[in-house]
Amino acid sequence: MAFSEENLANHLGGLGYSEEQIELMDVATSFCRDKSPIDKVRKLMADERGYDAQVWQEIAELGWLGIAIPEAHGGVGLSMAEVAPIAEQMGRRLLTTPFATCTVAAQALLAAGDEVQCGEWLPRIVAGEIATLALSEPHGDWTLSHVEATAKPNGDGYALSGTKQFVAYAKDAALVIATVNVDGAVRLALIEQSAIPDGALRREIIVDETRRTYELTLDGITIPASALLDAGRSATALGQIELASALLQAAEMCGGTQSAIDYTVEYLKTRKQFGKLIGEYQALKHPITNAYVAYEKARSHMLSAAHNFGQQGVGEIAVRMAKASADKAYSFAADRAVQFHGGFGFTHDCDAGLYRRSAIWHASQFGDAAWHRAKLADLLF
Amino acid sequence: MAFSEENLANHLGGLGYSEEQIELMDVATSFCRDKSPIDKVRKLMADERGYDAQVWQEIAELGWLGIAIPEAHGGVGLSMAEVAPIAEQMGRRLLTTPFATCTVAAQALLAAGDEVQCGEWLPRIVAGEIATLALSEPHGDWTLSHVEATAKPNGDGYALSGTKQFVAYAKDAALVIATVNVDGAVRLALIEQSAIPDGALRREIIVDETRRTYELTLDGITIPASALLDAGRSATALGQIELASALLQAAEMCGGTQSAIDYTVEYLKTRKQFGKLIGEYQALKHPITNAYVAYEKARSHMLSAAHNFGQQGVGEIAVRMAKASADKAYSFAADRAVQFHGGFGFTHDCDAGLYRRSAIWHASQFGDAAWHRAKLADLLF
Amino acid sequence: MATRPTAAELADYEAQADAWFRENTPKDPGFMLPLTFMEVSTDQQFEFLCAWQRKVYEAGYLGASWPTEYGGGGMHPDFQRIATKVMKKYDGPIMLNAIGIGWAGPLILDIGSEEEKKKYIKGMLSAEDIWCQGFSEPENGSDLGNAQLKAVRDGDEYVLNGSKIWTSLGDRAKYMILLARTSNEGPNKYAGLSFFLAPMHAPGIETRRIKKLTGEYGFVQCFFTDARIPAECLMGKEGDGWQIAMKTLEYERGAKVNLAGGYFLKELDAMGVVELARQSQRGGKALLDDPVMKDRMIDFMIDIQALNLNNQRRRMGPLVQDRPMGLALMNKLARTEMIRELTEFSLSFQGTRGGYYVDDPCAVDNGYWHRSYLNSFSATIGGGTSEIQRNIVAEHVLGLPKGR
Amino acid sequence: MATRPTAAELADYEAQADAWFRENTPKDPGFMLPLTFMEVSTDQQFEFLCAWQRKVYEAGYLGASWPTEYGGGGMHPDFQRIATKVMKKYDGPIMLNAIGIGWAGPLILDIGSEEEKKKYIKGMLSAEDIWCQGFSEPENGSDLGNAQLKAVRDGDEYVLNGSKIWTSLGDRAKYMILLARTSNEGPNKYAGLSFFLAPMHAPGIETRRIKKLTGEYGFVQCFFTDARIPAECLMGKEGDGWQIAMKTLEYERGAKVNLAGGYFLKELDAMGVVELARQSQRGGKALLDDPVMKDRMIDFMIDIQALNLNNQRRRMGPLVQDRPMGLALMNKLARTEMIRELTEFSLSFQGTRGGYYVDDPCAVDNGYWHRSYLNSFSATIGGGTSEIQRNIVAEHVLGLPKGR
Repeated sequence: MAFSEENLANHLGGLGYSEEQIELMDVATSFCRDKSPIDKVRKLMADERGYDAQVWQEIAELGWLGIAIPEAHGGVGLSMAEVAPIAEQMGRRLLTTPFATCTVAAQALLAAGDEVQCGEWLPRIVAGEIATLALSEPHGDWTLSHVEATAKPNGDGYALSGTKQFVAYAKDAALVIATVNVDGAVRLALIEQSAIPDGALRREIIVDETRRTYELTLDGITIPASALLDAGRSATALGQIELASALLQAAEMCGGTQSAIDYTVEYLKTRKQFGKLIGEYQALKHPITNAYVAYEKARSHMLSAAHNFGQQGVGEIAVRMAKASADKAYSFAADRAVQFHGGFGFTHDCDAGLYRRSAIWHASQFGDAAWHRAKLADLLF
Repeated sequence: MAFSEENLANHLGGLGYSEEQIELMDVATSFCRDKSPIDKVRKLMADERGYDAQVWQEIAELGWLGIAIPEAHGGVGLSMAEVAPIAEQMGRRLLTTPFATCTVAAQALLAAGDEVQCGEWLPRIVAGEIATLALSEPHGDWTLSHVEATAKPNGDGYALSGTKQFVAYAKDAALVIATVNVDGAVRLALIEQSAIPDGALRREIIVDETRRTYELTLDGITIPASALLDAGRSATALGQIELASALLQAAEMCGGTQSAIDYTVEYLKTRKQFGKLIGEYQALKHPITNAYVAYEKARSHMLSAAHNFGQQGVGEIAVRMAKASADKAYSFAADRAVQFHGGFGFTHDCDAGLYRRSAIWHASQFGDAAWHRAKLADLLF
Repeated sequence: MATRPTAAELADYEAQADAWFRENTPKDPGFMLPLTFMEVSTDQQFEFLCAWQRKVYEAGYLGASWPTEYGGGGMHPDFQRIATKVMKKYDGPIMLNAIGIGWAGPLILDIGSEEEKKKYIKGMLSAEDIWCQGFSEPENGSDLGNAQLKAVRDGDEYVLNGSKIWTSLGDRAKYMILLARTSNEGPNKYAGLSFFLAPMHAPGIETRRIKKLTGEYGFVQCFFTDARIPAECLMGKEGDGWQIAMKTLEYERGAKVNLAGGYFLKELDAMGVVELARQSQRGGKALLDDPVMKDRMIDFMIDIQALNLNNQRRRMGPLVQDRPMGLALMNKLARTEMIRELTEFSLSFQGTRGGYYVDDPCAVDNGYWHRSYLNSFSATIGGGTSEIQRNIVAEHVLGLPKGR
Repeated sequence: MATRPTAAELADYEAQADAWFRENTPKDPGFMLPLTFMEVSTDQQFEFLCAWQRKVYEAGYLGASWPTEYGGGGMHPDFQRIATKVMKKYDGPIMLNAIGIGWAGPLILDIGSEEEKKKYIKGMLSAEDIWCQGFSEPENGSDLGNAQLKAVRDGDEYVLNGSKIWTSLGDRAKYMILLARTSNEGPNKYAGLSFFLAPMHAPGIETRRIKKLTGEYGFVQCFFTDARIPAECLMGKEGDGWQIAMKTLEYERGAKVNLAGGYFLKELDAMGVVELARQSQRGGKALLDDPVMKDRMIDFMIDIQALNLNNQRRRMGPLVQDRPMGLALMNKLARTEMIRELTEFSLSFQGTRGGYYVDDPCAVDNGYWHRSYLNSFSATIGGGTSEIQRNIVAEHVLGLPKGR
């Protein structure tokens, strides 16, 4: 690939937006602000389920769960580009629900499911039934094709074995889509909630207290042969899962970064020390400005990733750049948010900590900045 | 190697000093300050030779050229540890002379020269005759064993061929020690000034205007067989050259960093903008403080590298850490020195530029920070 | 104003401009051409660029949208934008008279008198009258409002005493836009400032060239010693100086679009660093086989692309709702700092050859990268230092309090 | 003071201490022991650490150099240094009563009255009397001189009203060293401050635990509502408070060596990160096969080694001639910022497992690194934020002007 500065922008994907995207952005902005004030966020942190079922129902009713699902399957027939601004506003208000995992699960079905599988599950997802993904394993590797869990033929179906980690909202999920190794090939397997034995799910203690994830022990679970997605499209589906997840993460992270900055700026404008507003001190004023600059860069990348999502070549580059720059921006902004709140920043009551933990969480899932830079190096050099 | 934080200090070499080192440091501090005020430095920048022959004579008379040369060869019989503080003060005052290259050339002779070669040249170096090194080649590689210049048997001697770059003070040198490839093996060759044809030396335009280097065309030069140093000790000698050079560079760089900071601090204490001393602005005050912290770290490493120089294993690690941290500290301090002098910083009259160019020079010779970190990774992991 | 052209009209115009620039853009003249109007060092460069600007103007591709009665083309600004785009496409030399057509011209067209428009506009377009700018002073680099150069009214003249600095083309200019102090009274330091369109050939004005960090020339310092200029050089009224100067700075920041066209600086091709890296070796291997270098390079590419995307996004209202001015106000800071870091990084590819400097025959790209790094400070310092840019973003975008 | 011991005496003592700590240092108690005295969260931890401190004291390895008449061992300080070294060698639990034996004790021995010495010293060594510190207030985190907690003399008592915050062990302490305002008069805000050795069990004093960023406990906020303490709790005179408080902070910074011994915090083993990296995998390969990670790791090792060398150098006069206090004053800044960056970096090794937090059975090292990173802010904020530390170095080492 040959570059000039201008064709970087042209060839790596420019920016654009759809009317629908902007409308959804506007609606999501007020919805998330209204439904997820910070005291509500904190109340839900202590709640076992971790999200408000009522709000979840409203999200379904708004049609948001079907945005990137074709109309034929009951969806809205738009694309991931229109989902991103919603995720951004959710990240901004720390409104965590199964929204992202349901959206990505639907993409996985679209990528590798047959008509029957899609026909059964996509309308249910649109309606608000929860579908989630079981990808991570104890090895901790971000490479989604590194799968040690297995599915072995067993009568008419398959017997599963192995451990999956960080399965989001698994307790409430009607459907878990797990990666399993079938005779050396990675396949996606549909596991219905009814197939999961008691005790197979353990709630995990994770760094981001606004989320719920579970460890899922696959041993003892069997599935029918019809529950495996198309083997020939596994790789495509894994790619789609990785990029859709990273896009939604980048969006959530941009929202979180914005809030971490706004929250800190507000403090700097009101807190006094040594007789001055602390925002007058360049030691605080300039780093938070740098954080803001990083945020706007990350947001441009995220919007570009949304706009170019699914474009051959260009799309993957845009998403990885978005996740890498969102990680950098969020980590820095939230780290400084803690520091600049001084003693209060070191308490659990200070929201800066929520953003910091959220940033750590996002970095830990689907690759951090360094990981995506390494992938970009492979794509670009 | 197994580490704990404490044994890092113990096993990687601690700190210590000799009485002689401190005495030399004190003498060098006042000598360099007195002999190299900044207007003198600038005058010499425009001078063809680039250094003051009178000062060079005094340096020889002080015995500094023989510090790390055994008494048997007319030297003082101390070590590189005692040379480092002198180089530091020279770097601090931008007093550039053939001091470093002569010192390293002597080390090369000691490492691979026989009694005759040492016996002839070392006393002459101690007395102030200039010996220099011809190592770099157009490929630009920092690996000293990457040598494309050749020496081919020719009658009783060898005919040389190839191009050497950055040969310091070659025009004034009685002796040039060049790396050449003899039948696939790298050897060190002694070239006397009389053997260098007219036109074989071209003064180079280099980023640091306080120095003089020359490109040396070897074609047409022949040397007697007795002018080759011991083949069996070539590798040792190259190692010694690299580490001695890097140590002296680290020392010069520490001195330069100190001056870049002092010079900037002085400006921040006296320059007013918007009715305030600019040193009151944390936007300038804090970064220059960070530069100072980096300087002190680099200086500790440099002193440790001097103290541990020549120690098996430990010595090389200490030197590479010293060069890596000196590069980081000097580059940052000098870059900020330019910036913080504002418009004046952008002029050739501002000394900040001298330090910045000096830092670029040092990074370009014998490896920059990243290069030495890569070498350290090989040594430590 | 001229009516908005149709797409077809614009396409025709573009074809015509394309043909002209393809034909007329000069080839390598055999000496180094300045990359910015601040770097004009020799007579040769100066004359070459004057001739080029005049040629572009006479062909109608400069000042195309300025009023015909003052020497412009009277066309809709969209035509000028296209002409400039084509000029860039063919990588033509820069327009030399930046302060004239970029600052003084828009200002005079905006608020100047009829006489001023008649007197100045045409000459600046044709590069007959070169302009320079006299805002900064040696003691007040960042603090323009504190300007101390004195202008005292004496009959039909003002008598000037003081000094201005960082004046590009100051030794070659016919006119200067000048910020001077006509009073020390008034509620604050700004109230005593006035703005002049001053002739540079008045007796008592001397200039001294300033050698830059790079070793080259480009700026001068101007000394005013009882220099007398006609009283009608005053623009507006005494005391209006600060407002007019601030207005002028807005043109620099590109906030106003009433520009004559052309471009005054060639931006560093940031992606050129990738090419440099691609051609570089380290330890006998391609530099881009070194994962550490590759990682940093990718980081820069992400950054470069972010700034490109920012530039697209700032014109897309719905994508900048929260802080509409944010991207515009941070642009200078983000871009100039990135260039500084990137060019510094470029030196590290060169191994020992990083020791060479501009004009050594062995220097990589003739020292382009060294010069670019050292020149990068002109942008992180000039036009408001990065430190001041951070204050601007903090205060005007984030609403943080001004320091006292 | 006791006479300087001979090398042989010290060697004997070391052997004896070594035997004692080898025998008596407790094994893993089956629950998490706090790494610092600021992290005591449960009764179980508290009681365990009280018992351990008492045991060490009774064996003679704490307060060994303090005067016998108040409960110390009366030995030369070199003996105590050896005992502490051995204690560290066996990685024994921390000494809990840090504010007592580290701050209040040295202060009372320095400037306290005979009664105060008799009353307080022994109990703090034996951990019978736990001490806490009341300097910071909610509205004056960094600005101690602005303390507003009021102490009004009323007969034989002072009446206290106000609040203190970041008080480690505040809910368990018997005494507090307290900075309070006895006057609003005086030439400056410092003049109205006084220093008290205040009983914490006085009615009107209440405490509330503060949940930390990590999710754990360790600090309290103390509320004083018409709390009455005897007038003899005043140390020195009214108005001496600021000087006494500053003296106390010197003990914290280790400037005075008249310490009881022991250690109050376990420093993060920075090299442990290397071990973590060594055991980590990425993309199926050892993490340390990734040159980018290796490069950053080496950078940290250089930094860690630099701080170790700094600590050696600061005691070598000839090697710190130019700025003798530089290394001492920058140490906190450099060390705490390095730890923050290093622990943050440590999270990136863990792949998906970086999502786990403390106490999840699958968390790497039981979440030690996550906790360490989040806890690192206690050091970059507490005891003067890094921003304030930079001011201190800038002003006291480089001589830069104080901001206004």
